[in-house]
Amino acid sequence: MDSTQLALITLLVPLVSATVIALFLRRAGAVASYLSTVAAAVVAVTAVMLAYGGHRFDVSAEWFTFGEFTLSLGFKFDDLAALMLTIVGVVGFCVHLFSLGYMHDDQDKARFFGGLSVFMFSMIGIVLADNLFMMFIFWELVGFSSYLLINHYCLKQSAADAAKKAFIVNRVGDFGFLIGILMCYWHYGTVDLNALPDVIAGGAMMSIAIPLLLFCGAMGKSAQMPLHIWLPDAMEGPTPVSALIHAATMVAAGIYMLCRIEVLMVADALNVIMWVGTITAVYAALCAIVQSDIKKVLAYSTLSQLGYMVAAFGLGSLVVEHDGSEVLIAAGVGAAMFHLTTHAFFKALLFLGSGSVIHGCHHEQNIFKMGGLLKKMPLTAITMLIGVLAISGLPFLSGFYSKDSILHLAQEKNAIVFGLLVFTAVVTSFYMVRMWRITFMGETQSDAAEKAHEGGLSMTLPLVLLAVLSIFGGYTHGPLGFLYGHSFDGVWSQIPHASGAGVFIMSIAILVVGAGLAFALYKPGPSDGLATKMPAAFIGLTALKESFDKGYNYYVAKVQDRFAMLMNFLEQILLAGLIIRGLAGIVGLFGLGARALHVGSLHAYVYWFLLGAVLLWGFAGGLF
Amino acid sequence: MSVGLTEYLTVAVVLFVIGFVGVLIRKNTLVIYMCLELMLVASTIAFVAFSRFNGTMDGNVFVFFILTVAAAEVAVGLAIIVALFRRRQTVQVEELNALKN
Amino acid sequence: MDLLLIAIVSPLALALAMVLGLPKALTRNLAYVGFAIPAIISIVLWCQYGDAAKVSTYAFLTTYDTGLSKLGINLTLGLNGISMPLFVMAGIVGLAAGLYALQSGAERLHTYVVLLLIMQGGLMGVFASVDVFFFYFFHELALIPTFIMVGIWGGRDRNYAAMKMTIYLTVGAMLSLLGLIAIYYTSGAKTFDMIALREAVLVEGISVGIQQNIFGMLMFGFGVLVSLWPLHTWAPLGYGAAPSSVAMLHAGVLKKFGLYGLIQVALPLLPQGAEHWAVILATLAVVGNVLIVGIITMAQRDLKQLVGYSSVMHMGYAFLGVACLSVVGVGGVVFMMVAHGFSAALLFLLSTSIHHRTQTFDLDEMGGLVKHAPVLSAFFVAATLASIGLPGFANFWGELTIFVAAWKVFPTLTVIAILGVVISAIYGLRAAARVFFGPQTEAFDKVLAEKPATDLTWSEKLPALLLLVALLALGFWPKLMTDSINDSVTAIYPAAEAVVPTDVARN
Amino acid sequence: MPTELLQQAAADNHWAAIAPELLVGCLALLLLILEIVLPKERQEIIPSVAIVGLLGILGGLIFNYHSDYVGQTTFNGLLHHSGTGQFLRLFFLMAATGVSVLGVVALKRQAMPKVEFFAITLVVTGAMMLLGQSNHFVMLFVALETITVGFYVLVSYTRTNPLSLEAGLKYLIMGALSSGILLFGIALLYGAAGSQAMMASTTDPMNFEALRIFLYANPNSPIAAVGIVLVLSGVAFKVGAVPFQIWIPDVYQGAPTPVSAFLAIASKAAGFAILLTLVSVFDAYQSLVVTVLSIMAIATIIFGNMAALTQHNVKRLIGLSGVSHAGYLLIGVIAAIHVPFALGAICFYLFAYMLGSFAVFGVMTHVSGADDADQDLDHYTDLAKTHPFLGAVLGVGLGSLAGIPPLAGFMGKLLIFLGAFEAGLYGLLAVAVVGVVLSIYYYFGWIKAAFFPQWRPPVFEGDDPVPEPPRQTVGMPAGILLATAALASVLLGFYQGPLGVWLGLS
Amino acid sequence: MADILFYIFAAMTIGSAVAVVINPNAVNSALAFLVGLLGVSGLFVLLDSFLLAVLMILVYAGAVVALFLFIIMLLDMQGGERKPFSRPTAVAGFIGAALLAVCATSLLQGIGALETAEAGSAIGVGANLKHYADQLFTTYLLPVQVVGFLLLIAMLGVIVLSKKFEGLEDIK
Repeated sequence: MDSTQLALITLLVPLVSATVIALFLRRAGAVASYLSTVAAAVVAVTAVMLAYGGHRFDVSAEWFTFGEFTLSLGFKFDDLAALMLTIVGVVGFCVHLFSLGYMHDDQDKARFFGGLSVFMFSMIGIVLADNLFMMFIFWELVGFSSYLLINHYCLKQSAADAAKKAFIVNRVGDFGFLIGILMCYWHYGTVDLNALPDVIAGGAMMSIAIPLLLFCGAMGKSAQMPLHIWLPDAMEGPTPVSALIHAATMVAAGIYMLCRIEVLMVADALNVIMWVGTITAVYAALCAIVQSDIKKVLAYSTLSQLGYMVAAFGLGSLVVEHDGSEVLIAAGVGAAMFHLTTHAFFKALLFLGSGSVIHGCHHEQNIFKMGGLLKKMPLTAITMLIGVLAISGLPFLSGFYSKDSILHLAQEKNAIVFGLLVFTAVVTSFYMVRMWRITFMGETQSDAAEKAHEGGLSMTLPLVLLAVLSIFGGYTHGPLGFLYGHSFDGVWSQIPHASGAGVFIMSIAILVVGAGLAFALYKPGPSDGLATKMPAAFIGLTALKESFDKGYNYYVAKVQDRFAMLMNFLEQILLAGLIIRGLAGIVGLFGLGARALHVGSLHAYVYWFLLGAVLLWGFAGGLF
Repeated sequence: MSVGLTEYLTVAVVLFVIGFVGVLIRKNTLVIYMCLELMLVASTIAFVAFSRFNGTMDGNVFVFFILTVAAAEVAVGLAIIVALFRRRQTVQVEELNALKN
Repeated sequence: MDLLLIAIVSPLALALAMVLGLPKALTRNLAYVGFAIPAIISIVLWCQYGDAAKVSTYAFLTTYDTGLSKLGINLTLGLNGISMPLFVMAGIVGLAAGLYALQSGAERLHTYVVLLLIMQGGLMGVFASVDVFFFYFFHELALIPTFIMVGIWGGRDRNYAAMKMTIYLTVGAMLSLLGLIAIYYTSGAKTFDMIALREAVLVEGISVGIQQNIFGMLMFGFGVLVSLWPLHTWAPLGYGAAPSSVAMLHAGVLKKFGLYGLIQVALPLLPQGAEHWAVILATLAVVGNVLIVGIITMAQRDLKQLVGYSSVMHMGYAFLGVACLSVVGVGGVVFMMVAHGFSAALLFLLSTSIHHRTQTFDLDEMGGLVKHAPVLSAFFVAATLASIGLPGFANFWGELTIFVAAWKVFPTLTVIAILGVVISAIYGLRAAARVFFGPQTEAFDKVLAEKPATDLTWSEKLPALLLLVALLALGFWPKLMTDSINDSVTAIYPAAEAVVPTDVARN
Repeated sequence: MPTELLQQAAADNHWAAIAPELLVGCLALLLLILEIVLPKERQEIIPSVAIVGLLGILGGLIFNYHSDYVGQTTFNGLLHHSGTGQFLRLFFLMAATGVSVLGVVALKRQAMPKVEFFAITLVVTGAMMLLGQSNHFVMLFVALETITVGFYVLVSYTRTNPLSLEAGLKYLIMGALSSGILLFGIALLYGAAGSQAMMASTTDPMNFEALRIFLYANPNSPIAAVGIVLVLSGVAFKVGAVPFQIWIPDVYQGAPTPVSAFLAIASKAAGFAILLTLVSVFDAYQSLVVTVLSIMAIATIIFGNMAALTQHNVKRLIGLSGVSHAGYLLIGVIAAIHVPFALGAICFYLFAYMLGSFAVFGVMTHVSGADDADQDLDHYTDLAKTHPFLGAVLGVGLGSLAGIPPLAGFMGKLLIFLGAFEAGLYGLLAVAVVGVVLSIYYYFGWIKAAFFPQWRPPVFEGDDPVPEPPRQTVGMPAGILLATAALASVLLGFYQGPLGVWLGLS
Repeated sequence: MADILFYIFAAMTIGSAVAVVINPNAVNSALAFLVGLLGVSGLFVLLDSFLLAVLMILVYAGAVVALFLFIIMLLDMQGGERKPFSRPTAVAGFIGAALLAVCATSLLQGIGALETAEAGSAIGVGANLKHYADQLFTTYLLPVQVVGFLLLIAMLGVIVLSKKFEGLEDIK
């Protein structure tokens, strides 16, 4: 079996699984869950085989043709795709495994696992896509699967609303994305990712609009300001979904896509992207501080980290010294992808950990009603601690390396951004430690927490696996780089590496300041420490968080809906009413008039004859 | 100036117009009917005059037919008027307007 | 045996037989046959189309003299790459509508089925006619039952709706008839035969000024039929009132007549006329149909009206594609017509199924139906997503192709049109959420207390499945139809200029 | 008088050529004889004799359709037998058959003398057949007056009903007035054509052939022009063209329904028969005739449709719709001047119009109650439900009249439109289209009344339920008539076949 | 002489026609009509159509006017109308008359073109009774037959409209 067929299998196995579940296994939830998990396992295995098999290829097939427009589908499998595919495969499998336990008692299990399979299919499609049209197709499809999965608890109004919001906001992003693709098609004559570099190298005019419009797509999917509003709401979905889609893979697709089209970037566009990313990173981190829902904390954290990646990408390429000569590397791509990788591991870990907690506490999500879970759920607590430390950048854990490469890049390119990112890092460790401490330390705060217990093997195993990955995921080369081998050197070689002890010190300083503040401000208990100790800051941050939601709600309820009502009113009154009915009325009036001429009197009728006779006679006689 | 075609036709046309006006203004159905007959008579004058001055016989024969037809028409018409009078006790047109609109 | 003729005549003959007094007990079984024969034939012809011998793009050509041959009117049947997909679509949607009607338990089902069969016969005729006259003729044949059925079995406002629909569509039909007659004469061919007309126009051509006039007439005539803004107000009202099978057949299939006419008749015969009107057409379509109607759709509170408005909105894309005057645009439109036929029919079908369960079309009184009817909700969500252009469903390819074609000619309008994609997502998903998700409303509780809601029955599921499978099949494998469409469109539009940028790489 | 002259004249009197007319006349006499001969209780068969006789004559005429006299002029130039004339003969015979069948149904409800109705109908039919072939003003006038006098009687036939008599009176006055105008016009033409002062004067000025030649020689005579328009006015009264249409709704409403049908179908067709003949005679004054007819056509279409829009009495409604049909036919007449096939189109239109009208009038005859003049749209409520057959026939008939495909009426309109387009009458076409759209409103309103479930006030206890409108059951002959009309309307829409060939369209 | 007679007869005809129109009493109108018909007969005599002149008196004066008078008597309205026509009718009638007069005048102006010089001298064709017979029994044989039928249906009509039938008169 050659690699292309293997890639095809990777792509289609989840689709087959989803189809079978949808058609036959609607009521057989257990079978469906196993089928889906097996499919995920197959994907993981084939993904790893493909990635580590060392074979890289491009294939393409014409899908349909209208005149001069041909749409083709194909695979572009390079190191970047291989890396992404591996992450999707592995994390996906972990989440499937975890879900077996987490969703065990759910009635609509079949729908859930079917949705997961659809998601795997779509996500792999994005990863393997060799042109922008194909990417757009799967881009929409992941949006759909995300909708499906957020909507899982669809009888809850909030879940239904969240799903709808997620899809629509994504569509807003896709609006720009599609326009960008069309512009690209007509501007460069192709949207093929393999052909684009040649066209550009051939001296095609560069355009700032195209990359920015394409970035719109990334803004939607990767939830960058101001399209980030859907992601926190998306936490209405089951926790494994949050782990897989809204933390590790789908939201990262925006970053992946940007890396794919790096060749189209121009400096001004990169600048915009960098600032969007930076602002998102800072804003989301601040919002995370005041969250009491464990998943919301993680959601804002995800937003913040995605901002990090986007900012990293926006920082652009860098000249580095390599083996004594100066070379230009796509440092933005490298740093962003590196952080994407490590983030996928530790954020998936954190979400699954929180899922474990929620599952243990019978779907209690408020951290102030937990507490003391360290004793009840030690494995979860420890694996989560690893995740917290990784995200906070504890040296030698994966997050440390990836975050440092970004900070290093920022330091080199833009001081203000650097400052903001450092500040974000401090805040990150602050709220992560806060969350962990309140959840796991101290006394239990509710009955639910009292009865908490560790989940089964299917839930703990993924935690451990992801914890291991979170620890070792940062070693891209060197003795501890066994995780990656040399399979992804095409990406890893672009990572900017800082040298010297400065980074070390900075990292530890960040961690210490953040964690220290958290320890100082919060004690495990039923209420938010910040709210009592620094109410002004708390209120300010809450307002900051809510401002966007309020704006969004205001827009929907007061602007969009009212405008729609107005247009409807105008159509009913003006078009259908005044113009059409008015016209009909006038005709009807004439009709009544014509009818009224039949007065019934012979004399009146004779006058008609007179009129006719005189007119005709006069006309014929040449009187007029 | 001797009397010629023009004079006869003048009589015919004037008779025609008077008949028409009578139909226009009279209310009594019977009189209206007489006025209609006047119009027919006007045509006969024209026919006979043309026949005489053009030397073609057809006009005269046509009048023959007109007379016959007129007689038949009058018979039927008067029958209708009588029948109507029996039902409605009137022959005034302004009262015979049950059919309208 | 001429399968095309059989496909047209068999439903009509059955309808006639029923009118003339076939035993009513047989009605149901015979009706199944009446709806199935066209569908089967259409699929058989689809399979044979690729290998069939073609005369100037038309396969399966046959001509019958009906008594007016001196005037150039003959019943000529045949299929080309443009009509074949629509013919197949008409067959399948017709079958679905028929199946749905037979299970609907409508009052006076006998008459209902007879009228529906007549409609079906007309529909098959519309797309199988090579003769422009009969193309028009069959359209009207199918239209008449529509009016009557809206009036008899319609819902709210049916009297007004039926009347308004009738007047509007007659205006459109008369305008287009005049346009067609004008072509008949000005082409110099004095025939309604499409092939002869094309040849005549190639030789002689119609003078530019006349072309412009005729195209204008056809554009507005057909525009009324396809609900071009601002001539669309009959559509939501009519569909809102129409019984499900009628709405399925009309919105799904019959409405495509106008677009089909523009593509098959107006554009090839009146290219310069089309050029003259293209900008106006595109502007009306995008600003009017897509944007304004799209926004209005968001304000709808009645499910069926909403579906009706959304159908109007999507016609905007089709018009935009036509206005591109290119092979790409027209190809996209043909594909989209097929796709929209399936998806619109499916939506109307499902809305009625929802109504059976909720006893209302008012979105504010629904909610939480998914608990009682998960399969129905799955179908509805799928249909909604199809209609808003999610990849994997056929509609997406059509819309995408139209956008690609339109960008080159009208970039600004295309941006607005793409904005419509967002708008349609907003109202589509909002409707789905209102009906199925969230907690149950009190009004719905009351309805449930009287009549518990069940999930889709098999007799409802079958037609829905038929349509959904078609949507998905074309969504995953567009080549099923694109090749034949492309061949014919390319052949009919020889003037399609080389619009490709110079350095097209592999794409 | 030399006997040779008599013999020569007699030789030209080709009686065989008018055998159908003679037979129709004899049939009328036979009916009267039967009335005298037969005992009272056996007299019921008389209408059947009329119908069977008419069908026999019809069959005979069809059998001898292509006789050798077609294309010849007989009776010393009084008659000219043309293909169109043959068609019209068939047309009038069919119309008479239909009217007789409806007459049986309608008269059953009235305590009226039965036989005279059929006798008069037959004589009128014979006159119409002659009128369609007349080639001479004397013939035209006599035939026309026979028709008119016959209609005076028929319209006021139900003399127990004052409305019928009033309609008769109105028709009488209007008809006599129009006869007067027509006659005066004929006199002027006669005088002008016979005057030796004019170029190419003729010794036979009432003969159409001679008149045509004369008019060609004198294309600018004001006298002839006035004569022409006055004659046209008289004809316009017959076809019901504006401004001579005003009598129509009143008379249609008051007349017994079969008579209204006869007026609408045959009398109108007779008017068009004369018009077609005269338009070719007046060829030299084409610009005048075309202008007059065009203005009439526009006014007729608009007025007919407008006035019908808000009408509720179906007899008035169908009358006004008939006015608009006259307008479309006028367009055809104008087109026929230049476009040969338009003649066929007019014939086809008339035929389709007859089928549609019989379907509608037939249903009206069955739905009408004791008061024939009071037939309202409301009487049609639920017709399709309670009498599906009548409902279906009504639907087809109205659809055909409205010109909706696939019915014959549409083909008629289409052919007329094609002719008009070929003749370049774009303005008239536009008006016609507007008219068609307007007409949809009231035709559809009627269908709506018959087919759509209507809101009804709830019946409370103690209230008398609203009485069901009286509807008759359909008898055999009427059923056959209705079914034939409806089926033929449908069939002719799809397949014109032999009729198309016959009319030169294929 | 003939000219003077013409003017006398013309005046008689037109004068009595005006009387028919304006006389409020129907009986008087009928009588005036009778006088008018005599005038017309006179004109016919002047035009050499002796047969028609006789027929005019026989058929019209003798039959038609008599019938009119009978009916007027039968319907018992000798009293006449108090107001034969209302003011609006009179005004409208006047306008109508004026319009018709304008048309008629324009027509009469053209009549001169039809005048022939020699026409006045010869004896008219209508003078010879045999010509009528010739025409009616050769050329116009068919119309004569038709007129027969016309009279037949007129008779039938009068019967239908006037004869008493059993059970007919109770309805309404």
